[in-house]
Amino acid sequence: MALDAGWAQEWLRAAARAVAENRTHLMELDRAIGDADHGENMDRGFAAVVAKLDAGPPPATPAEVLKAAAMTLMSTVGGAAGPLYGTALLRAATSLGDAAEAQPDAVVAMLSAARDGIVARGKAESGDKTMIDAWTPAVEAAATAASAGAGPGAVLAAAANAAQAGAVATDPLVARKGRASYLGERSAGHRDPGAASTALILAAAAEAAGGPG
Amino acid sequence: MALDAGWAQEWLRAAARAVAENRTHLMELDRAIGDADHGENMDRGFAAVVAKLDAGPPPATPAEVLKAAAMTLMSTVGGAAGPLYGTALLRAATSLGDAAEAQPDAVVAMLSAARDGIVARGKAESGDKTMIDAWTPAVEAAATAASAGAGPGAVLAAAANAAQAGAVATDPLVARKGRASYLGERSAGHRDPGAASTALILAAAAEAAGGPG
Amino acid sequence: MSVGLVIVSHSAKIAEGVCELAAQMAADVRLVPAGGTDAGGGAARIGTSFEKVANAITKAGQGDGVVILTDLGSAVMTAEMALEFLDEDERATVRLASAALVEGAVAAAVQAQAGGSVEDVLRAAEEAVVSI
Amino acid sequence: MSVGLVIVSHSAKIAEGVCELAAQMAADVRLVPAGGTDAGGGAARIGTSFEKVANAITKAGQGDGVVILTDLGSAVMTAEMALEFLDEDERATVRLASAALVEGAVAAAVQAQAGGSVEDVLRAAEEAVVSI
Ligand SMILES: Nc1ncnc2c1ncn2[C@@H]1O[C@H](COP(=O)(O)OP(=O)(O)O)[C@@H](O)[C@H]1O
Ligand SMILES: Nc1ncnc2c1ncn2[C@@H]1O[C@H](COP(=O)(O)OP(=O)(O)O)[C@@H](O)[C@H]1O
Ligand SMILES: [Mg+2]
Ligand SMILES: [Mg+2]
Ligand SMILES: [Mg+2]
Ligand SMILES: [Mg+2]
Repeated sequence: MALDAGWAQEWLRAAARAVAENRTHLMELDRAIGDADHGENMDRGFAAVVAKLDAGPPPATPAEVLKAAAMTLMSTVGGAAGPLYGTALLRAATSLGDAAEAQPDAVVAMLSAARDGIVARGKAESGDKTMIDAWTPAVEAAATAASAGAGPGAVLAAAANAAQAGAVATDPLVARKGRASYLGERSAGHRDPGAASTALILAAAAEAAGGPG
Repeated sequence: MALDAGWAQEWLRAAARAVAENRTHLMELDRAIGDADHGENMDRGFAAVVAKLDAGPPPATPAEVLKAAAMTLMSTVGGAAGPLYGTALLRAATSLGDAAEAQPDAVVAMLSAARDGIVARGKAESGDKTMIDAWTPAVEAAATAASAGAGPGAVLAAAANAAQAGAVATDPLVARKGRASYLGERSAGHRDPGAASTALILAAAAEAAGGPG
Repeated sequence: MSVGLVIVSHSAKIAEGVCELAAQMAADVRLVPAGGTDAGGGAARIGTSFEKVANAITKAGQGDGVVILTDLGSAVMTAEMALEFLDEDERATVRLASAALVEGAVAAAVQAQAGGSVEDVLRAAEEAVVSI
Repeated sequence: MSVGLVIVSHSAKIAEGVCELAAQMAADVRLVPAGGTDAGGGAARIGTSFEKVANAITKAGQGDGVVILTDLGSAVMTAEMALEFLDEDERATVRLASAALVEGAVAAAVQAQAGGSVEDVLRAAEEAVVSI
């Protein structure tokens, strides 16, 4: 499937489904090292995104879709994930520009812009046990896949797999940003909720692309 | 008049009247360099003291009167003056012990204990533009009067006069403690409300003693 | 006129309480709470809201500049996001303080009441000592 | 069991909001607000109350120690006064923090939730950085 406005819509709808299914799981992760609201925050935010998509006219470009989603997440999530994912999707939209569909290199650039937006907003570094620890391996895997000639679906699949591995790899880390940093050493031994939701969202992007192709 | 339990009661009743009459004035002073509530706080507190005196059995010693007043002020004033005057009167009561009436030296010791209690509670030094700048000259004037052989009424009158002069002398000072210290240099040119209320309270003590005698 | 303050907290109660407390010493200063998430009919939940913060900045501003104080880190991110959406002229008059929320707000409000510039008010917030 | 916290503020709203905010990360910690003056029938006024603070210390204590956080200076004086009225055994388990109220309370609550000692919780409050 071409990564056009239809794909972008389907990405966000799939993300909303994944977040809704994992609502309790994300809340449990956040209960261990945060304030237990990440699942609720994300579910509310993505449900609002879907409602916005349902209400609006069909958008012409993927950037339009992502921009609308960004504004909605910022206003509805309520936790740190709101400005972080909001910034990520805004930067992703800017990176896509007015292209009708995204080619592999544009996908890499979009993911990279999203990641850079999160860094700019939250000032976390790799290893701080945040969603960055899912995003950065995802960007790297996407770049590797694209330069090996993979198609856009395969680039997204590579990103999604790396994000999931990155999320798992946050388990032993000690948090240095966000609420979990209040726990110091006691944050080790738990998965970062934002890294886990990043893996879900990128898996949704790959799913919406219909798998490698 | 002997400085007995009856005097102590009359002191607090006279203080309540003076505070009520000067309620607006004290509020204006606090509006200029604080939060405008000193008159209201003191009026509420001393009205509660009078209600307590009216309700209770006649106390046997001045210390009993002052202790009850201290507890009432602490619970009802609501501002900094609550713990400060509360501590002052508690320490004054402790200094008087179970004496049925206070002789000139005991009056000096009582005032000095009250002043020391305020210093212990608020950690202000002379010149910080607080009620200490009324209390310290009052203690010194009382000591001078007592060692010159003055009677208890005259000792209190000397203290009251010095407290009033001390309050006036806070006008040019820059506040270094309490809310007025937020204003920095702009606190100069205004009288400290707590120093002004101290002058009223010590004048009431002298008035209750029936003047020099 | 004076610099306005925006008080961003995860809790609507904290934001309102801070404004009431600071108002005692700053009767003429615009103190605008932006606490909790959008109510959406019900009571505001714990969290921060981009829209509440953006609206509060506009309300506090009125041309004299605004200093924003925040509580926890995600409130800072929401506030920074809101700043990015201001037009350049308005953005130039707004500062985000790195300050203790309650203590900084009282000090900042006193400074604003005295007619301080946006930089003066920012400094008062950031230098506010704990428990004067 | 865990160390309890008392949140002393001039504003009842601030004290309650801080407890709600801190409770999010410390579900099992006793967080007791002591905000505003005695209501006396009506709404609590801005100020602090010796009785509210003294009662809150008892309620938060339950034998595991208590850390008190305060906002402005007169809240500190009210809290110190309340400490003086505790009996010696109870007094030995209570600490008064010199900390930023909101930020310190969240950090202290997290430390208490983790089972920290009264000294650990005090340190967490006092070291709390502004806006993690
Ligand atoms: N400064 C930051 N930089 C990057 N990610 C962050 C930062 N702060 C928090 N996060 C991410 O946000 C997630 C928590 O989101 P959420 O629960 O919605 O926010 P909150 O902590 O405000 O309740 C964390 O698991 C982490 O991945
Ligand atoms: N640390 C302190 N030491 C001595 N006196 C103080 C101190 N802080 C405040 N005061 C006195 O308290 C007075 C203000 O009382 P009040 O208005 O009741 O309290 P608040 O500032 O809490 O509203 C000041 O004018 C000053 O005299
Ligand atoms: Mg959370
Ligand atoms: Mg949250
Ligand atoms: Mg006052
Ligand atoms: Mg007051």
